[in-house]
Amino acid sequence: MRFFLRRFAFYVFTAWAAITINFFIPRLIPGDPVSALVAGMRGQITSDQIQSLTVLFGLDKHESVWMQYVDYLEQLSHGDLGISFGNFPLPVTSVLASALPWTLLLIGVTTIISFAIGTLLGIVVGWRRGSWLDGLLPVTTFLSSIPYFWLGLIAVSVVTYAGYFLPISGGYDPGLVPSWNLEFIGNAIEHGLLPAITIVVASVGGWLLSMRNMMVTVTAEDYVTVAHAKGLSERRVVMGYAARNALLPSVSGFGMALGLVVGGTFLVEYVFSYPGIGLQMLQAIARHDYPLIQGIFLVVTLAVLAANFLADIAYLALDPRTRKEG
Amino acid sequence: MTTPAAEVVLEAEGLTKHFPVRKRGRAALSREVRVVHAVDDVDLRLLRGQVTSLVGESGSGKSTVARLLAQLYPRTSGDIRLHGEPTPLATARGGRRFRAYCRRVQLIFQDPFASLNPVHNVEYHLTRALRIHGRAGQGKEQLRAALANLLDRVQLTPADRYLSKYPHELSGGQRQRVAIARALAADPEALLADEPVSMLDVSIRLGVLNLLRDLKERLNLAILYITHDIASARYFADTVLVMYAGRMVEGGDSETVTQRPAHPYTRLLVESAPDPDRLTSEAGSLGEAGGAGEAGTAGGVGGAGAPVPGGEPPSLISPPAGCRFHPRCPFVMDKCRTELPPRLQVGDTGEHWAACWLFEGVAA
Amino acid sequence: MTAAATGLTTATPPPDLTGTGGAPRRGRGLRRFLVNGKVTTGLVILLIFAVVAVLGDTIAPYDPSKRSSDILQGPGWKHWFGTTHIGQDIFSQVIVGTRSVMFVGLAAGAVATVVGVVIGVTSGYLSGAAAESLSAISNVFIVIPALPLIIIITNVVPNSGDWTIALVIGCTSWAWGARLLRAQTLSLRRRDFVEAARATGESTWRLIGFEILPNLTAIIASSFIGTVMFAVATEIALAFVGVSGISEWNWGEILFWAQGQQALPQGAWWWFVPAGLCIALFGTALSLVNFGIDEFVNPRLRSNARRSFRAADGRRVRMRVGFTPVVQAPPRGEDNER
Amino acid sequence: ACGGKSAATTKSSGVLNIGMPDGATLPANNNPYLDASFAKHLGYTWLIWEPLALQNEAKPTADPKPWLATKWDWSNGYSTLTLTIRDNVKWSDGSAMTADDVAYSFQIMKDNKGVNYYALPIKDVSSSGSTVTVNFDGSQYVNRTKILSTQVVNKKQWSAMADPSKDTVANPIGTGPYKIKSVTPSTVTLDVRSDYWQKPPKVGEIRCTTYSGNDTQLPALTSGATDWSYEFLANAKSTFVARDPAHFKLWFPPALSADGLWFNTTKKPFDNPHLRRAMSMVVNRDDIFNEGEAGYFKPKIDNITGIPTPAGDPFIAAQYKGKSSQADVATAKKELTDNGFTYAGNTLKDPTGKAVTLTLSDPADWNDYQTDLTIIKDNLATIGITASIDKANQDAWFDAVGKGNFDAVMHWTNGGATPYDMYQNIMDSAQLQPIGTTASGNYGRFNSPDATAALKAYTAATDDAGRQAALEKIEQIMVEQMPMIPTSAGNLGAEYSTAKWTGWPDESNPYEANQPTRPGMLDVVLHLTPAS
Amino acid sequence: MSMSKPLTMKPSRSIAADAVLDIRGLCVDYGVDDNAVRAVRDVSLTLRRGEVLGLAGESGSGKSTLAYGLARLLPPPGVISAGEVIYSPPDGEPVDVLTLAPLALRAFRWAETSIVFQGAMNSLNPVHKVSTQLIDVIAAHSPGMSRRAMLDRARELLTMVGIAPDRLHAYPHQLSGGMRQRVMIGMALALEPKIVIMDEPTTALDVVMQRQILRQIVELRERFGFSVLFITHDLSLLVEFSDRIAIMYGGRIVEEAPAALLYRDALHPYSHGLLHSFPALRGPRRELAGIPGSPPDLQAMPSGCSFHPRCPRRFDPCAVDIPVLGSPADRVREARTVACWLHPAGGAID
Ligand SMILES: Nc1ncnc2c1ncn2[C@@H]1O[C@H](COP(=O)(O)OP(=O)(O)OP(=O)(O)O)[C@@H](O)[C@H]1O
Ligand SMILES: Nc1ncnc2c1ncn2[C@@H]1O[C@H](COP(=O)(O)OP(=O)(O)OP(=O)(O)O)[C@@H](O)[C@H]1O
Ligand SMILES: [Mg+2]
Ligand SMILES: [Mg+2]
Repeated sequence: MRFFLRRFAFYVFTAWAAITINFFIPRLIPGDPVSALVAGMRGQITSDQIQSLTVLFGLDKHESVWMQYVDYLEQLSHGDLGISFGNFPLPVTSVLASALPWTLLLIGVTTIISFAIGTLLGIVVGWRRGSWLDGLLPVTTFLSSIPYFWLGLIAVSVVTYAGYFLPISGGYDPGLVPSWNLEFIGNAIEHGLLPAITIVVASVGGWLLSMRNMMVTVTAEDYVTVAHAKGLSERRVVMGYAARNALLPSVSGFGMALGLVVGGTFLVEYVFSYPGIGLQMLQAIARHDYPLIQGIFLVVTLAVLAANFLADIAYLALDPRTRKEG
Repeated sequence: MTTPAAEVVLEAEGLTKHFPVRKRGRAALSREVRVVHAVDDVDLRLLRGQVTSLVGESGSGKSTVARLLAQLYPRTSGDIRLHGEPTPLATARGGRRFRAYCRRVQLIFQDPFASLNPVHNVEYHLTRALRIHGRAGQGKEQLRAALANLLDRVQLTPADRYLSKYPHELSGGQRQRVAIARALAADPEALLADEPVSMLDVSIRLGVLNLLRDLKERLNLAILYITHDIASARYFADTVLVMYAGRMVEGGDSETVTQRPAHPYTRLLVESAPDPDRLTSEAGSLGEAGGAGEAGTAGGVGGAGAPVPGGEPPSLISPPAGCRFHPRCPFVMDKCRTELPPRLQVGDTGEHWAACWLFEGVAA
Repeated sequence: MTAAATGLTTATPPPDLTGTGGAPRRGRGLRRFLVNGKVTTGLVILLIFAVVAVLGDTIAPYDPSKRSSDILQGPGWKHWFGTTHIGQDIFSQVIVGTRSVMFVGLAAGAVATVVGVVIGVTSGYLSGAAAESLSAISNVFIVIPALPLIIIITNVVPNSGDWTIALVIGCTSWAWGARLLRAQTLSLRRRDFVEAARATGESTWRLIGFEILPNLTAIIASSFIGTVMFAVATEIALAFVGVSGISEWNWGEILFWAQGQQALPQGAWWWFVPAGLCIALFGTALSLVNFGIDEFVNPRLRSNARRSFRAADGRRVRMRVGFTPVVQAPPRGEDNER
Repeated sequence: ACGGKSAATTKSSGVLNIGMPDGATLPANNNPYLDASFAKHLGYTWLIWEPLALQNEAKPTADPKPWLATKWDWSNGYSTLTLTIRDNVKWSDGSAMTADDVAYSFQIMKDNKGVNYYALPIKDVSSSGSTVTVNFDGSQYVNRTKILSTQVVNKKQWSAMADPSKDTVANPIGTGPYKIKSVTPSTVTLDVRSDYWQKPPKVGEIRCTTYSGNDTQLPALTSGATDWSYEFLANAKSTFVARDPAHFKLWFPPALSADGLWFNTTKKPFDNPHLRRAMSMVVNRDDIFNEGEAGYFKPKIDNITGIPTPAGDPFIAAQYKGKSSQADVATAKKELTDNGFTYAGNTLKDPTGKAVTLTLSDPADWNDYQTDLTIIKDNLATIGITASIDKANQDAWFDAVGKGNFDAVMHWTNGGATPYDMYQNIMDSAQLQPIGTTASGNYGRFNSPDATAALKAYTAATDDAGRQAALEKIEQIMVEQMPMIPTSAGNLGAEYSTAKWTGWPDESNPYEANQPTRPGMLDVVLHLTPAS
Repeated sequence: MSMSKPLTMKPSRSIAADAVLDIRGLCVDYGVDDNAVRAVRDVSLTLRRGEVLGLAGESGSGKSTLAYGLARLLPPPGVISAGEVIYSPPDGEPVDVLTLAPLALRAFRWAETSIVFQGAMNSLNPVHKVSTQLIDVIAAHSPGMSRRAMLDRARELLTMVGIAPDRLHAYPHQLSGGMRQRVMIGMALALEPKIVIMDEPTTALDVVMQRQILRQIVELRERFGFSVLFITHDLSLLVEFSDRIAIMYGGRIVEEAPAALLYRDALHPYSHGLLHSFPALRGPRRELAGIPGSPPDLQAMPSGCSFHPRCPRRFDPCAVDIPVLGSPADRVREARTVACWLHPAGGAID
């Protein structure tokens, strides 16, 4: 229970910190969205227009930062993230709504898959320490050192070279209308395959290594020896005693590591032009679309927090020591 | 109690330490303050040239007493007097006053494997201690001499062989000697030894204990020897104090307390201690255990077939009212459940007391 | 048979029994660290990169920005890694680009380590509101997705040279280290040797600086290396997406040009493969060293002890948890080897 | 998005696929006034809201084609415009377009600064019968084309909007040949209207798709998923044209604007016109065109006046006709040494004896400009100038350019129907701001009363002769003082495929500029016929 | 009053007629190359039916290694390099535990030999309920049993070791140290094994709890008649608790004798020293001797008798030849063995 209260305070604090960072960072940006828009239109916009754009974006008002902060919080409390400059006049929320599901699916599915695969492999490699499986470790180290985006580039070029057997960009074929029909879902899955494989390949190594190390540590614990001494089957010893306990740090690290995973995934989206948050964010940054940057950053942070929360619950379920004593 | 002839070096009166408990769950919402009553109302005095032993089961507050005396914890209440001078509470926060205090009162830790920093060698440990207490002298030569002298006192000779060693290169006994040397570097008057041998191998324990005894005699130190091994208290100490659940329950001359324990808890402790002689001279052992009863009214209550006290030590967060031992005590009376027993004299030597209502009649 | 009681036991053991650990611990530890195959491999690779970083422009065959008439050529004798769309030598770019990568990595690692040590150790050693809030801040920094934050900040700062990038990365990525250090400090500060030093009369800053910090060396080193890895990856990612305006060459810059000039559809694989491989190699080398440190800290992870061996009868025997191997070797002569 | 497979599904006949690599994946926004809108990004705004008249931007001197206006007259020294409105035009909701709608289309700009894209100084608007009269503050000679390209919107629909600059116009009512059929986050599909006021186009359906970037747009082009696009392709010949030389084409006619190297003319020694002229003489525009602009994207500016040809041919003074800038190191050196510059070994020293160095800067991710700078750096080395390249942060760069905190940058100029826009942008001292204050033109702080007077004379002139005289004066200043070194023209081009549709404009038949987001695309679509 | 009585049941000695476990020449190494630590060297020991065999010796002398080695539970890099461990079930053929196939070994474990490990907190998996861990054992060895029956059995076991059955579903951290240790003891008896190995089962506990638990063990042994291999370095405890005591030093057994005999008259100087390192609680205050020096380094064993550098009574042969464990020629009539040149073997050199 205390664990929960502390965690809860932590969530609130982090959310507040994220909101505040979020508010201040764009305000320190030296440029402004109009010149950024001009940049985007290189040569196709005249100087006179800049003035009207400034008015259009409501940038001619001057308010104290504190007032802006209060306004911002007030807006947030209504779920209002403002209007996206870059997609004027759409509200940030609708931009997010169109991009978020893609990212959530991509990150969610790939993270779970790579966590599962990495952890399982880690269990096996850690348990069978000293066998030929140790040969996996250098390979894994190498794979996990490759930047996600570069692996993505390689994947794209391999697929290109091999004659486009998989779609290399986008979330679905242009012209398809997103809907819950088989054709669309199949198409979306097909498009998600390459980014997903990239992320899984690049991130599975990390999970594998950490799980393997935990396994090695846990295997030397007395209770594992006791489990052997009890004459339990190997399976029961590995899964019920060694892996079960080795999983705990992985689970608590899971939420934390998401912050890193998200960063890598953003670049993968960029490489594969995957219509998710990451791509939106890089574009928003190029256009100096503060409200959108803020919105994305906020949503991503909150999503990571939510994932942390889930990981906490999982941890709570897995580790009785954190529960309130009777 | 009669005033002992020897000089009192360190004296504690009404020493109390409550650790605040982190609130959890619903309790966090209430205003009630919960504390661990680790040490409650403890009186003790350390005499020059004498070993006072503090025994008691694990968690009874022995280490806390030691740390309070060393000013490593601020006390909740009570007084600590060094040569009759009270020490203000602020001493525990460090600073010059703390340094002056710890020059005179030094603590030796239970675990020599943990109390030396693995990254520093013996020379560093000892030099620091000398420097801090201004006993390093001027220049390299004097320092060398001081170090050699120190190591010599704890019988680690020749000094040069040990100075450059790291803790992991020393055996347990050697480490404990280094720890003792460090305490001696301050040239203290009182040495608080918190289970100094419990982590050592049986075959080397004795060496350390003998060393301490030797120091006591040569340097005329006042030593507080904390242990849970009542047999070693008998062997090593002049006076024995018994603690149970944060309170002193019995005290007196070491031979008396170990051979004729008065308080039911002390009796339990003595009974429980492994004793090879029990096998060979069963009758004698029983006779001695019964002998404890002579001292008071317990005689009628004791006897063979008395139930073995079971159960667990009480929670220190909400300790039992009255005598803290009453839930486990085979001789429990109604009074024990409600009223805290004061120190009551046992026997007629005047040195032996117990905090147990069983001795009320005798004392009165 | 009772021998005369020795009374006081002599503490001096027979000379031939002690003196085993002649070399001081550091020296022995370092040797053990270096003997580890992973560490050596990693260090050798790092050394090569370091040499390249230092010599950089002096060993590069061409000026990396210099145009030539060999436009978009594949690898060959003249240009080992081929050329770009304006005839720049990619090999030279990789060589010259090493310096910036190493610099940002090391500088960011140093910044993050210093911040992490300060915050981690203080929040671990002190108690109370200050420590709690420091630890809360580091938790916040862990949860907040780092790369997006860095991209945003890099956009904010007007002049993003190597120094700036290193500072930004360093200032945002200290949290993992701080967390580890805090946890370790929390356990260290209650250790007896710290209490003992306090009881000796050491001042607080000496306790932190001389008693606790030296015990954290391995963790500090490992978190430093971790941050360097992260910083390098981040710097390259920043250059790749074009948000950092790094004027000097670095590997990300090469990838940025390759991406911007559509090296992929043009089939110019040589444009992005070498830089990417260098990143991966550098990362691998750092990981290897880091494993070495991990194993150094946690002996259980040490794998250099042989885990399988050939028994006398020629069978391969693997050490297996729970089933201790039995090698009924021809009884080795009496075991009094020494 | 790109596989051969997807090409098969989208290659239905009767469909024209327009693709743009600008990355928006969004709920559609059809607002014709908003740059960020789908309609503008993908160009289909012109297929729904038609302009009053259509200027062939490939031939800026040609007369505009009447479109929704059949006739227009300028009076009052180009400050009053009288329009005659076509009368057989029907809105897509069936109602007829009236002069009222046209007048409203001006009124809305006057009333909403946000939608007044070109910041036109509209004084008042009135309509009667089929004529509309618009009064402006001052001569609008230089804005003629922009004013005539005003899109006509439905008064009923727009006057009901709370804020026209924020509406996404989900169901647009327009006069154009197409109406929206469906919208997905990446594709807008348009259907041809049967009741269009002209002969309905042959293209039955248009799909406008947004691609995330150049890398994804290219495969779409080569796989046939896109028929028409505007994107920068490095090495377009091998990556695009060579894939199907019979059908894959590109044509990039120049616009009347220039990209080039701007100097901070207040900084010594770059305030010295001789130095600037000498530098211009060594900049290799061919390399910039071939390597920086991949040999096609931004056409090379040959003429020393900086006016892009052939679009700007008619404007070039006789004395400069055919005079092209050629890399000429010897002449450049002579120009320098004749004017007080000296050499110490290979290093150029200015008249005060200081070595001439400069920093060239542009945002890091502007690939083509960065390449251009690399080339220029090389070129300048030939006359002993040491240049370094600063890959600036984009915002810092914009800030620095506006405030005049730079040595030299690659930057563009404004463009228009005449070279006036371009020159005015470079030299008008009415735009002059002190260093440190953000300027919205004349970033180089070029202060020439002569040039300013000539620019004024051009707008004030009442006849072509007067204008020509003023323009020639400006050209002369440009050639002699080189306040900026023009290297490339703005472009109006596109990549396209003739596999399914023919009838595209090209060099041999430049009836329109062919960029799919420019007004001319409307005319292009009407010209397209299925390939047999 | 008597709060305690002697822990040993005298009659048990007569039951112990034949061997239930016979360790012969067991050698255990840590590591396989030249750096290997030889932790157990050529140990032979017999555990008789129903007896308590105490194993004492200082830290690092190889007591735990011996105990785990005979059950093949040593973690890597432990290797059994020689010897046999013959288990003789009451009804059936003796088997060598070291040659059992994994499946047979699993079946043998816990059903025939169970182990109570050094620290109970570490022996119980912190994330599983006590019930799960108890049931695991039962289920592994009697797969057919119903869950309800297993739970009943688990409850019965807890009651047997003096824990209220309602703590069945508690997690280890919710129990006190003593309770956890009892849970382990209960678990060790779950399958009514013939042998229980106890490796310092009470060192972490205070004396009162220690006595309670030992008493419990004694009672249970009376009920079930299993044999105990009891490991500790507390000799005074062993003397009181066990029938026979073996003393280990430097990986070897240096002396083995009935408990009382050893206490009264230890032959090996090391045993003697050990016995005289404990202050006695009762009886006259005697001077304690202690043992000088420090334990040997297993990787650099002294030549000859490994105790000789510390031995107050060493003489010439000690540094040269390793004394062999055998019944001493000067005490042929006592059932004891010793490895010391002061008491060269008589009949046992055979
Ligand atoms: N820092 C602390 N915070 C809270 N409670 C504490 C703290 N230190 C000790 N306690 C509690 O105070 C009581 C007494 O502890 P103490 O360490 O003094 O016992 P001890 O007699 O020395 O035991 P042992 O023999 O195991 O060393 C215990 O219940 C312990 O849990
Ligand atoms: N994994 C290992 N690798 C190398 N040596 C080991 C290992 N485990 C134990 N040893 C060594 O084997 C020797 C015997 O260890 P063991 O644990 O059997 O001693 P013990 O008598 O049980 O000691 P304690 O009383 O401390 O439990 C020790 O010297 C120890 O250093
Ligand atoms: Mg203690
Ligand atoms: Mg052991």
